[in-house]
Amino acid sequence: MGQETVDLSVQLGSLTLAYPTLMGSGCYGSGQEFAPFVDLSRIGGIVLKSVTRQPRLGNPTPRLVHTPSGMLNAIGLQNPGIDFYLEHDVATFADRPCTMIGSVAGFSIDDYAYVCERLAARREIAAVELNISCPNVASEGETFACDPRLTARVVGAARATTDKPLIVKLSPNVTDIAAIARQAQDAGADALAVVNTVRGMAIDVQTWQPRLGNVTGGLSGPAIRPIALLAVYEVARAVTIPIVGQGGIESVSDALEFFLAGASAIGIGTANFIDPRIPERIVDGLAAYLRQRNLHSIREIVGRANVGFANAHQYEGDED
Amino acid sequence: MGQETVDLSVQLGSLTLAYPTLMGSGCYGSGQEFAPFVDLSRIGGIVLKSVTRQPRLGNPTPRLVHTPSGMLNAIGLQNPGIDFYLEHDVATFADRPCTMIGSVAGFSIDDYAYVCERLAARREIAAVELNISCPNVASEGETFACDPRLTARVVGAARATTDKPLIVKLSPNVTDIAAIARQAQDAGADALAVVNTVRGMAIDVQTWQPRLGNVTGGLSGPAIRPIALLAVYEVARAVTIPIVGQGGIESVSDALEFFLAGASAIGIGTANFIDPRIPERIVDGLAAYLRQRNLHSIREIVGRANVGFANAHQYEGDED
Amino acid sequence: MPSLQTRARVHVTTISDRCELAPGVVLLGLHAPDLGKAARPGQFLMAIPPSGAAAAVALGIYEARADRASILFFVCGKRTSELSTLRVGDTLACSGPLGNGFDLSANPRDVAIVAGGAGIASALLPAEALIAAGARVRLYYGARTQALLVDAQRFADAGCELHAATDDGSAGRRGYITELLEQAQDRPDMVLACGPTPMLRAVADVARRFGIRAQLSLEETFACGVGGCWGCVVPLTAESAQAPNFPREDRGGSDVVFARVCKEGPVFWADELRW
Amino acid sequence: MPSLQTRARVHVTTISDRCELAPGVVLLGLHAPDLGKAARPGQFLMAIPPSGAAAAVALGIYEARADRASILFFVCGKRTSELSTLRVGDTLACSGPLGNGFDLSANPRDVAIVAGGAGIASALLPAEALIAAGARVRLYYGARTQALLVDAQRFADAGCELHAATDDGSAGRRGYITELLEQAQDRPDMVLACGPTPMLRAVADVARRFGIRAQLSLEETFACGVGGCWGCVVPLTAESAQAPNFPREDRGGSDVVFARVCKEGPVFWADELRW
Ligand SMILES: Cc1cc2nc3c(=O)[nH]c(=O)nc-3n(C[C@H](O)[C@H](O)[C@H](O)COP(=O)(O)OP(=O)(O)OC[C@H]3O[C@@H](n4cnc5c(N)ncnc54)[C@H](O)[C@@H]3O)c2cc1C
Ligand SMILES: Cc1cc2nc3c(=O)[nH]c(=O)nc-3n(C[C@H](O)[C@H](O)[C@H](O)COP(=O)(O)OP(=O)(O)OC[C@H]3O[C@@H](n4cnc5c(N)ncnc54)[C@H](O)[C@@H]3O)c2cc1C
Ligand SMILES: Cc1cc2nc3c(=O)[nH]c(=O)nc-3n(C[C@H](O)[C@H](O)[C@H](O)COP(=O)(O)O)c2cc1C
Ligand SMILES: Cc1cc2nc3c(=O)[nH]c(=O)nc-3n(C[C@H](O)[C@H](O)[C@H](O)COP(=O)(O)O)c2cc1C
Ligand code: FES
Ligand code: FES
Repeated sequence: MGQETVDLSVQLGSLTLAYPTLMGSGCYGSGQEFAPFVDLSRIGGIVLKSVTRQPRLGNPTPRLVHTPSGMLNAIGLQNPGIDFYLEHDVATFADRPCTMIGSVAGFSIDDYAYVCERLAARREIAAVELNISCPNVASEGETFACDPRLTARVVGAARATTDKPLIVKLSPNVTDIAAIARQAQDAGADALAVVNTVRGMAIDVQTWQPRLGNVTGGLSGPAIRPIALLAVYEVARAVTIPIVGQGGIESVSDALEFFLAGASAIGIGTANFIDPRIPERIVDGLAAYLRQRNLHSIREIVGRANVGFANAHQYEGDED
Repeated sequence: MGQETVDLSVQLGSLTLAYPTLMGSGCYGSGQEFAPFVDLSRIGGIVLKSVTRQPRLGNPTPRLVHTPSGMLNAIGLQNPGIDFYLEHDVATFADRPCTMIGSVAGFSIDDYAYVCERLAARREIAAVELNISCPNVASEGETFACDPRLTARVVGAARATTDKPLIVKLSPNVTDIAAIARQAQDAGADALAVVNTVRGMAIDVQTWQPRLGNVTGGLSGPAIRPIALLAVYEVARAVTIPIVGQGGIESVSDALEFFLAGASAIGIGTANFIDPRIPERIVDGLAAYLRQRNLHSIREIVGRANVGFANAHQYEGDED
Repeated sequence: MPSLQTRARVHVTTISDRCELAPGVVLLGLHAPDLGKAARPGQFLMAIPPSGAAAAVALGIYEARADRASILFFVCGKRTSELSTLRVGDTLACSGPLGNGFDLSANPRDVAIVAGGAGIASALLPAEALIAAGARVRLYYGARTQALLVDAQRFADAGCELHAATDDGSAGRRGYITELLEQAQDRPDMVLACGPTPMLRAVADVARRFGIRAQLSLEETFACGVGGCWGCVVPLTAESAQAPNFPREDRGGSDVVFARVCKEGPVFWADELRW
Repeated sequence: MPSLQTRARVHVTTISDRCELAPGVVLLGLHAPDLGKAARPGQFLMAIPPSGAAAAVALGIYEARADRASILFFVCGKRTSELSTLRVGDTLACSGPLGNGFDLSANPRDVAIVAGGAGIASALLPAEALIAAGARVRLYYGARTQALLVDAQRFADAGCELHAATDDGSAGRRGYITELLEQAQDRPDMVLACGPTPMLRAVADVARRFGIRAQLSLEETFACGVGGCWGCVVPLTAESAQAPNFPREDRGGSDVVFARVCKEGPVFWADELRW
């Protein structure tokens, strides 16, 4: 394998990432938790745990269930609230050797705009992700990403508060994700994160109780990869802004599928719970893959899946 | 374990099943294919492969991809069309020792009504399932189950053609499955099948081509179980008609989760590809479970998941 | 090809012997009272991974004796990895024998069997049957490298003439095995082939040019393996005797029918495929 | 309890020895140059199943010597099944040591360690440390049946007084181990406990009635195991020294804070839990 350097950097609006790998919000703390196990300077960035206007203790326990090739979580946005967060946490992000992206959640349009504005004022934060798709909060949370009009309004309100790159995180729990993606783009999103977790549930057949304190939760991990990949593919055909593809990525091959489907960068969440060395392995593997094919930049493969191939044998009968 | 008999029979409208296990449409042929491996008299019934008005060669190949804890399929409703089917196939169903349920797919409301009427005229067919949720056909197929009004219209039209029990099969690829379930009930469905496959995709990173000839496919198997279980739970709270829960059931414990969530019967599809002995094992396991708990009928556990349990520590802050 | 599936059932077998023929190539002997007796050349079984965590996997029946059958597989994914951890005495459930095997009813006298990679697993039974019937059998055996030409001696012992090719030239000719077949001085009167699709296409091509018929054992991704899901299809001329029961009218400009590799196949006549 | 996580890293270990202590109970010795040195009583590691197919699994560090550590686990699901297939010479990667262990700084002189089932895996290191510091250590060891009272002799050899209970009465007292603790004539001055949650609750109860403090090593479902996901929490009094950095005002009528079992724990003071 040649030692020629390949370019793994990508752009999300005005944000440049040295590597196209973002650690998914809520999965990676603020990075420090994983620092003993991984060289943080070799990941693209960390999307921080979502923060809300008020402190939240989060959901009752249990909050996690392992499922076939995946897991359900219902953390419920446990966080200290924006005031405490700005005072105690954000300053510590300054010395991380990778890009730090804030994540904002809320229960009203005003919430999102308020927290977004306060967070975006801090230089430690390179960009803001709007989590309008958390399935684990009592009512409102996910509703935004499930409704094109609400999506447009909340993104517009957040956009007005900041010039920082704005990533909008979409939900897979919708009939037509492309329509929602278009609204987010039109309302001013610089990039889209596709997707958050898929809603699910598990029941303990001994006690007859739900296995999550919150009853329902969000499914992540390899189980949802085909679902997430299709969402990325459909969104990529509907918008022109870059996409951070995520959902079940745990190997370089998985990552490549997402780039080919149209993602400019990828998110890695649950895979860190399998093995914290995965993000570095993916970066190494992407470089090797590009070198083997004499490609110079990861950007050359984005959206290149060849879906035009026809098959002569398709046969539909005489439909009306 | 006591030898006391337990009652595993269930009702779907006027249809009585001796066992609460239906083999999922498209997964079990007409039963004969599996007869060497399983005692068909010990399964509740077989939902036959969906049939359409005109013959269909189905989708280009490849049609199958294995994914983590699941698989994608895009068969594309290969079938000989209703004329040929009634002439050649249906008579052979008469000697099967279990209930035979027809499945009808289509591309227009008229299609569904026409095929449903022709099929329902045959005594070999005990009930009809309307597959309004196949994700693997070019355009229309799934649209019905993704739109409450179309659902109401197609179910209403099918209902008018027959007095046979009518099961309507719903799609998980929607924002609000409960709303669609209510429409199906109001339009005259006797039972609901929840759910069909989840839309997904896979890409070959060597060739850059989709791994399915149809580009996209339907995800089934244990990977989707938490998604399917939540769909059953939500539908069960929205309707009063019985539900056939399905999606990733491969063990007695999985089956019990679906009964507890509100299913009156279960569908088994992909698990037959893991091990054809699974349907009989589930029936044995259900009987043993009921006996252990001194329960007399499987009907006693339907919908009994206890979701009322509160947790004193939930804490939401001062939201507006 | 005649339906041979009547004796299929789930066999709960015990691993009687295990041999790693090459790195990543495993031969498992199965103690199974009547699996071996029922199996015909070219049939396969669906091996059920004991963890129950994945779909059953299609594997050719390599050897078949009274109470011992065997499978031979290349570890290439999750399920074959799991099967490779099985040890003597462990249990392995298999459904089978399945599918329609090679059609040897024409009583060919001089047969070339072309096998590539894991295809070798479906080559021994037809070779033995043909030799027992007095035919000349040449095995054209291709692999990436010498070490992966597994169990070649076994075929020689059975009475096959051996011709080998490897991608790296470490044994036999360097190049594709079909190039060797093409150069055969005396042409066989029938070709049987099992291996990766590109090899099968090349075999079909050579056979067509030779003017002889070829039977190909296809590999496709399976789900059910028993004809229940229509996932493993391949397009066939509607006139083929193997075409499934399906309306034959030439509608929509199509004269093909999709046949199930697991049920109508896995062996098809090359000249009836429309791939 | 003091943070001990600075020496954590991914250790790529080699299985140095393997022993099936009882059916479904496996002890794996890990050759790992500095894992053992870094480990403190009550810490755990996240073992990465080699197939990469599932989340890492939290396991207590059973033994810790210069270059050998060990894990002891009960096969109860997919991941422990996979770990049980590892053989001497195989590789096992583990992140650790993780979490905050038992707080032995008060220098207790007479300690009861209560262990149930797989909890025994976290009992040996504190027992050894306490005995080395001159304390009297009694092990109250509970299991379903005699065969599952694994490695009890090891604790006796280390100098523990043994008290056992089994559900079926096949060894020691029939019943719960906490009933034995409750009947102790001379009360210990501290209790450490590791095992299933119902047992821990019972221990907390006995300790409260005895008027002594108990440290409980909790079991929760983990995802990250390092404090990154807030999935493994347990409610703690907001006043606890182990409460995470979180606003303390008593809003919404709540005076608890959710602490992470993997990060702030897994060992907590029983009287600071609000479960
Ligand atoms: C009738 C029949 C008989 C057969 N007989 C034999 C036999 O005797 N011996 C034998 O060794 N095999 C045989 N095969 C092939 C065998 O069934 C397949 O190789 C099977 O898929 C192995 O399962 P697996 O889970 O181990 O690998 P899989 O995970 O299914 O992978 C199989 C192949 O697909 C590739 N692959 C997997 N995932 C991906 C991905 N995400 N992207 C790109 N490529 C991927 C792998 O590299 C590998 O080459 C037979 C097949 C058929 C249809
Ligand atoms: C800090 C810490 C230290 C630990 N140390 C040890 C140790 O040293 N030794 C040890 O043996 N264990 C230990 N454990 C427990 C161990 O991590 C868990 O048992 C782990 O879940 C095992 O993983 P698994 O995949 O094998 O089983 P899982 O599949 O996770 O199953 C674990 C348990 O859950 C039950 N379960 C699984 N699925 C279901 C379902 N669908 N419905 C109902 N019940 C289900 C199983 O029966 C089993 O009892 C520790 C846990 C923690 C938090
Ligand atoms: C434990 C856990 C907590 C999460 N918390 C958040 C969160 O706070 N905000 C958010 O936007 N997404 C959250 N997510 C979603 C992930 O960021 C990611 O989008 C999703 O898990 C799919 O990717 P994966 O399969 O790689 O994990 C969480 C996921 C998990 C598993
Ligand atoms: C190969 C395959 C073919 C299918 N064909 C049909 C079909 O023709 N009609 C239909 O209603 N559902 C069809 N389904 C969906 C199944 O009946 C079932 O609803 C779904 O797979 C979820 O259940 P499972 O996870 O148990 O397979 C098909 C599924 C598979 C895997
Ligand atoms: S694999 Fe199901 S029909 Fe062949
Ligand atoms: S398991 Fe992630 S914080 Fe404890």
